Amino acid sequence: MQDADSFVSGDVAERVAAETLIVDVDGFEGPLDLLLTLSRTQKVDLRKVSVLQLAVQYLAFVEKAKELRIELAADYLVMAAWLAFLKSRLLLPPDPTEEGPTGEELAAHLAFQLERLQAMRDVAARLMGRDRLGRERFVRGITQDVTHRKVITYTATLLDLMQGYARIRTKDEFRPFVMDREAVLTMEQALDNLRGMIGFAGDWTDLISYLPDGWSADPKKRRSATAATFAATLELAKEGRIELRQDDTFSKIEIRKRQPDV
Amino acid sequence: MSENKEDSLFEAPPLAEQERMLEAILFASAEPVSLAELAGRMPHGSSPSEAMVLLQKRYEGRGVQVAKIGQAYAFRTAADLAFLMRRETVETRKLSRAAIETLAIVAYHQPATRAEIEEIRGVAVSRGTIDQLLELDWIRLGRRRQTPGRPVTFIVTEHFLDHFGLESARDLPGLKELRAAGLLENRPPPGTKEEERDPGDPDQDELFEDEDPQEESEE
Amino acid sequence: MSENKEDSLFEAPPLAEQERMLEAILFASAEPVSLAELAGRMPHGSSPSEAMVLLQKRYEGRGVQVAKIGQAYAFRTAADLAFLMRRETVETRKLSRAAIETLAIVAYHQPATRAEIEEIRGVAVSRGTIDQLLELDWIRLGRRRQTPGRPVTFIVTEHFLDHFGLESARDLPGLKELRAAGLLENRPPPGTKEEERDPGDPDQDELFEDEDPQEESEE
Repeated sequence: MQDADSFVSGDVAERVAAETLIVDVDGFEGPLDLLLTLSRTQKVDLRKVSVLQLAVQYLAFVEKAKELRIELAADYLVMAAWLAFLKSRLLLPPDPTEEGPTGEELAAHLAFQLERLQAMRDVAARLMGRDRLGRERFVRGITQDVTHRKVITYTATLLDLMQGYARIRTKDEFRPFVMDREAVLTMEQALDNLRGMIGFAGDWTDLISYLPDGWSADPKKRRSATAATFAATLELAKEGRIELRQDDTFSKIEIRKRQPDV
Repeated sequence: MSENKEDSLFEAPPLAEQERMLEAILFASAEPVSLAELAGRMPHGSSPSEAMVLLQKRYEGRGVQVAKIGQAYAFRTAADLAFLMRRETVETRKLSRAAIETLAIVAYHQPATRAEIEEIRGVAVSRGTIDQLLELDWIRLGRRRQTPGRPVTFIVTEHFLDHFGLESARDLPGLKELRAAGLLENRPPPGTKEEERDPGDPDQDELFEDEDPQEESEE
Repeated sequence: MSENKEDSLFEAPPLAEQERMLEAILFASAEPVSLAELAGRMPHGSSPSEAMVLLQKRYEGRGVQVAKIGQAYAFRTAADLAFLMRRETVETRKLSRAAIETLAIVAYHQPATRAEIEEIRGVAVSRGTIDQLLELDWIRLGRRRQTPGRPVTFIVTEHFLDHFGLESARDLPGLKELRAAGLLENRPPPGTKEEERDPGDPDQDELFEDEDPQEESEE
């Protein structure tokens, strides 16, 4: 905690300093920057800076700015309010019942922030003062680009080749289902075929005899044609145009034109 | 440094120092630098030509050399190290499926026209695929087919045989063998005579031997 | 005999020759070249790190010098010869105070979030400031902080190290003193709940203490 004397004795000087600062208010990068500048007037190591004194300086600055009708940014006023609070905490004896950090803790943190900001400014200056590329140290003026050439070699193994061929041929073997349509008689075709002939089928006739021309020799075609024709007869029977009969299991299926009801 | 500079107003820096300066200037300059220019840039009284002799000697046999280009000087990569400035990345890629299949068809059915390849693959063959195989020197142009339009045919090359470790295209395994190797998983459709499809059969033998492409266009 | 032949095929060039190669490669590039890249460009079996020791020694005190930047190397002119280089001097846009401070904060506190930069400076960081530093390629995005909101962090680049003549972030001027003074700690303001803040920063230790800071920051 600060003793009252030093704070009172510094008062006048600080007010003067604050007035000179006022002119430059736009030059500060926020309240922390201003506080750091104020702290320099204490001419002490930042570790020993009197935060109470600093708070008073800052509040004086804000007061002065108000008098001069200078509009301060909101964060300056927020800082002022906070410092006023801190000041009261630092001046009043600590209330043991009160929650939260003590004034000393808050002050110590503010001092830490100031010291840290100053430290960053110092190292920033050291950094910028180094032998820099393009100022003190220079890169090679005539560079030689590496010519990148990408050589792509394609590989395939005999296995790849064989698998590739097998893939094609396998695909081929699926094809009969499409290609062999020639060997398939559709029900529509069978129906067309039957409809043309049924008018003449007055008597029971074997279904097989209705197979279209050229569909009874080749077993594959015959199978398909028989199935399609049979399905077609069922369709026609449903339509009521023909009658179907089979005497026994596996015996021949016979059809005839439906007889007009007697 | 500033002291150095002041000194130089009255007295030329030692030759060794001048050599350092030359070295730095030549290094950083974007263009070859002439002796006159060097003299202009170096402290008063310097003798760039003398320092240059030292510098050239210093870099003799090094990875970079002081080269005289016209009346100017510059560092240049030593000629024997030029290969370091080229970077070849060899990338091995698998041949695309389309290319493999096209190659396989040519190998099994050669000489094959583009139309035949497309018919067998069931899809169009892109110009790029054929070009790639030609470029790889795995296929080449065979005789033109003596059919309308006289289409070009493709056959496999010696290089192809080499690459795949084959003595001749006839050594390619037939369908039966492919099937035995489990490469053809599907059962043959009923009624297919395996021999018909086997490139090892006598007909196909002819195809590979016969220079006349006519015969083998059935399929 | 045949073994001999094989040996010579895979034998690395003599160290002196490797040194020449290093010299040529580094001379040809304005950008630092990493050991890994050097190894990739030099003949199989070369040991660029060994040859680099020789090369660095050779150029000690010369007009150009081998600079180590992170895990990479580059030739740079000796700083004491800057006065000869007025022609090459790059006029850089003057950085604002905000940019300079932000850069220093990122360098010394990295990885640093925008909130941390703002806390240290006591003012908001304008978008333009960060953008300018990113554009100069002096800072880049690091890993996201594993805290609520997963804020992005900033770290300095290899280009930054190169520009300021630093081998690694560990060589930042005054770093040790700042650490010792506790000025690089992320000290929470009194009264803040501890758990809301980042508990320690393992990333920072990595960046400053690890032997291999480059690798660490890889995403």
